[in-house]
Amino acid sequence: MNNDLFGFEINVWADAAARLGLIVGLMTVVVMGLIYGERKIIARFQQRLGPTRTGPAGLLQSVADALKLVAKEDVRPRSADPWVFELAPYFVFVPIFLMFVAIPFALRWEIRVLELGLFYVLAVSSVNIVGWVMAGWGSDNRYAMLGALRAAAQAISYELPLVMSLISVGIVADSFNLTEIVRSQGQVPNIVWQPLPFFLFFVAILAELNRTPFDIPVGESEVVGGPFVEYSGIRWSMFFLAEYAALFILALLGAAVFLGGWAWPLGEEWGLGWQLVLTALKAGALIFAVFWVRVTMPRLRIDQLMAFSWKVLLPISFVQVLANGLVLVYEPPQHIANILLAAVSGAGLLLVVWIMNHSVGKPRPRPVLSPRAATAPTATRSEAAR
Amino acid sequence: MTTVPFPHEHEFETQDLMINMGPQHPSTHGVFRMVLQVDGEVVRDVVPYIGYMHRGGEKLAETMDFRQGIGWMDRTEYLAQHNAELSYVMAVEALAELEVPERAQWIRMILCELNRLSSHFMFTGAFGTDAGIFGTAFVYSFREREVILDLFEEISGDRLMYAYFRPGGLAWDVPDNFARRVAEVLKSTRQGIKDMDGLLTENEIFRARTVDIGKISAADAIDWGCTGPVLRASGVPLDLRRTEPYLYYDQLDFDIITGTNGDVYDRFVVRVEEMRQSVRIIEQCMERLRPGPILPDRLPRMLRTPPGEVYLRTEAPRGEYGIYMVSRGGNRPHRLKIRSSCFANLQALRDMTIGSYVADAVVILGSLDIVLCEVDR
Amino acid sequence: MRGLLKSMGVTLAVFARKPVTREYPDTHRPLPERDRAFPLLLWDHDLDEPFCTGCHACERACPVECMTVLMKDNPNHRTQGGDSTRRKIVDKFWIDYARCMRCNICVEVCNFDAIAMNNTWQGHETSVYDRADLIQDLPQLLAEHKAGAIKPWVPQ
Amino acid sequence: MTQDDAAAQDAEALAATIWTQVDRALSGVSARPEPSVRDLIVHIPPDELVRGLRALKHDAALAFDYLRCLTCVDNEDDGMDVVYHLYSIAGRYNLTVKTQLPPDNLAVDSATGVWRAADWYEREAQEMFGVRFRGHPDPRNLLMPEEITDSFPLRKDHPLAEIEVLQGEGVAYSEEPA
Repeated sequence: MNNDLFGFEINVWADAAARLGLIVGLMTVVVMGLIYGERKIIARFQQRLGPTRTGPAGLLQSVADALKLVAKEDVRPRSADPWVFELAPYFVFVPIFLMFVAIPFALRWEIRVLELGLFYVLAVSSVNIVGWVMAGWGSDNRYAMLGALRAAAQAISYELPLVMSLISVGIVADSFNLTEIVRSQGQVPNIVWQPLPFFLFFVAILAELNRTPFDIPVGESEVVGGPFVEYSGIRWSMFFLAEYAALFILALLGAAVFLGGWAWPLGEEWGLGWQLVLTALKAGALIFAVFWVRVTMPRLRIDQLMAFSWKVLLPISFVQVLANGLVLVYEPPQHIANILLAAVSGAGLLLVVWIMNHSVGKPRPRPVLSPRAATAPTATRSEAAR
Repeated sequence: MTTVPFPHEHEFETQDLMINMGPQHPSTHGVFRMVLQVDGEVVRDVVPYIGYMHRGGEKLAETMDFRQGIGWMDRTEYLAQHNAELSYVMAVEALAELEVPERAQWIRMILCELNRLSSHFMFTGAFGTDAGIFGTAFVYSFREREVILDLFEEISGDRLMYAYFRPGGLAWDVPDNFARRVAEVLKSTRQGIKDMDGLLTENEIFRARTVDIGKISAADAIDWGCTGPVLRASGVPLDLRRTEPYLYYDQLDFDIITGTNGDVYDRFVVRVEEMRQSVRIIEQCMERLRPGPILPDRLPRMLRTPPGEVYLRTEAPRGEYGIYMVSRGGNRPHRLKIRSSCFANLQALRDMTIGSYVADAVVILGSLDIVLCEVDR
Repeated sequence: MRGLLKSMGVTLAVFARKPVTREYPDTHRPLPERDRAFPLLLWDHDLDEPFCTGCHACERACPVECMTVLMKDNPNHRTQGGDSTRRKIVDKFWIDYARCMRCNICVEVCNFDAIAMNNTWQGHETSVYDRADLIQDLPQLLAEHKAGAIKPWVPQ
Repeated sequence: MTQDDAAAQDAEALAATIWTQVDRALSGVSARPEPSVRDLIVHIPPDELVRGLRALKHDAALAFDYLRCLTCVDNEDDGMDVVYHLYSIAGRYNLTVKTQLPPDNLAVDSATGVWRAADWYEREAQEMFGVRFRGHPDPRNLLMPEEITDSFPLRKDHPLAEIEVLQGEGVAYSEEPA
């Protein structure tokens, strides 16, 4: 129990409350920043300017949005199931914040160091799907229902590759404690030895976060926002808050597990400020990648999404876990083990790419340009008539 | 027609879900409504409903003289206004036997092809959104469309409802810097086509979503009366610019694009390649453009036509845009029928959609590139 | 995978380009001189009276019947002791901007070049709270050109 | 000008050849040609219409497999014309088929069995002109609300909606000088 955040010992409960308060406050600010950042970055990807009119360079846009959402009427359809409808946002919102308990920002900068931190994060993160299904069911709207069922199918499918990818990293790091995992990659981050799990992790968080190409549950052009279609005002903003908080947390998790967290490449001795900067940079890079994928990719179809998870990602991730176990159970010297891990993982990544290429097929040759003779003009018409 | 194997059929009782898509739905391109009967995610039946935009445009055009009617044609086809106006004024010219000066014809061709570019950009953008890209394709295509619309505004004075063609020629001449401006627009357009092509055409996810979806065979497409890129994607090389050349299309060198598979992907690629051909056509037109009059020497103040009838069709971006004009003499048509290209394409929607997924229904509808104002008139 | 990477490359290349956004209410793009907003009446600065004689040509040619014109004898005509050559002059003129479809036909049919399309931003930014406010009467229609605020473009 | 004359001659020759072909294909159907500005018009009486259309579509030499457009023309006291614009994709020629319906019997057999494309066109003509297409598989209204079945907006006797023309206070049309 490291209840000495503020430099002196206080009551454990008071300490926990202080930490939680800090986190919730920070989270709200971070989410607002993320929304602003996403709008600006996506705007640049689309050669636009993004928000410019609220505050200097549009900085206050998120604040304005938040105020508007809070002030908006909280509408509930008459035919909705009142309890399920009203409670659903909390079921989405609370688990995301619970994930935060085990996420480390810097050395000794987390709410609680849990021995099974990774396990805890995964366990809690899968609860929020209940909220999604509740929202879809409670809204009494067919789009919402369709979206909620899609969300449930998708979340369950992609939970498994996510778990498997993190377990394989846990095996390599010899711990499920996030601080330990970061410490174990002081020299070389895990992404080098385990590129396949990183790929799996990235794909799975895209699906967990419902971002393109996996935004099927909320697909604007199909189910018009899916489970949120009937929500407005503060409840809708809770869904949104949860979504961006999850983005932030999963990016931090990815930074810690795969990119070396605060340790690599500076090492643990550097000050708290540097550690925070490193974490922020790595998480920021992941978030940028998510945004980048979002502006580029079309949406997959539900059957393609499921097939990709169950037929490609999941078997491969099992193989990765088994391979890691096999390599490490014989306890070869460190460098040989590392090279073996990297080789297996790299081969797996290439296999996934190969499967992706071959499942879609080669680009079809460009359409034929009909030669002039085949599309003969008027003069030959009378001939043809004869 | 795609058929999706459905292994657990009849294993247990399921109930089909009726989903009412539209008239206010982000991907119905206006106020189209279709009622989908879905079994899980698979579409079992689809019933399209149109008519939310019906304004009686044909009846109104019968009350307007030949100059006033031009403004109405813009409003039936708000993405290819020049092409719509062209059909109308050419029908009047055919009835009144007007000679159109050469310069006016070349300018008409340039504007129609530019309009085809702007319309196809609109398609690629909207189609990207239907396929699920977060606005990127849309913004890229609007960026290019904006450049073209700016040029149209400099020429005709309006960004959308040009009312620029007149029976016998054009309302007024193009500005002096026309050649330079067209060159600028084409430069930007080429980059835009390249962006759009690079963003979508080869993208694996895009291909997974579009290849072999919404297939329609050549025979079916002909039977349903499909036109334009939808028909050509099925492999029928029917393009009125080549089969029944009007204006000076017979003097130019360009290719007719036909697909091989008749699926959504082919309809997309056919349009992208058509944009390249349009650029070619405009370049050739600019070489042949000479100074001269833009209206015939003797044009009556109030145009009257002898009795007669004509069905005049031109190749608009979405296919054959026909004007069936019956005149009983006088300064207005006795009957004006607008043969809308989207109307014909939309008929085939049901055939294409049944058996596909809900998400595919959206993509198939997007690939038809409907303009509801034109469907309902 | 190659296609995905190509797409990502395209978006990244665009990321480096300059944004094309026009910050509309803050900066107004210069309008071409042919821009057509809504029709306006022109003011004869030499004789200090409108060009319009109230001849109803535009009213009859208007496809949407958005105009109403009344004419009167010109009090400023030579026979009345004035210096104008116009025997008749516009008395009242209304244009319903809510109905006008900006087709430019009124400008084309005018024999006196007395009507032109507004080609300034003021002509486009005409939102009001009541549709009745969009019915413009003669002083309103003449005000812009009388004050010298527009340079009309009339096709030949 | 010579080029135009040549084109006109060519068009006439084309119309003549098409008519020979059509006349052969329509043996047993009383058809009558009429020249027009663009395409040859063939008149077929309503009771033989679908037989004639089917013959035109399935004739090996003509093969009018593409229905461009189907519409009605209201001739007021002379009844209605139903007009079919046909196109042959293989042969690249056009034909307009017309049938005149007497005002007291505005009904004709449906062409949906010949071209599926006729489906929506016939529905539209039916609601807009009140021409009944016998044997149409789905004769609901297409563009108008389904409950309106007694009003035919595109007929000549259907009034235009009144639009209020006058603006400004105290203005009446009687003040308009003649």
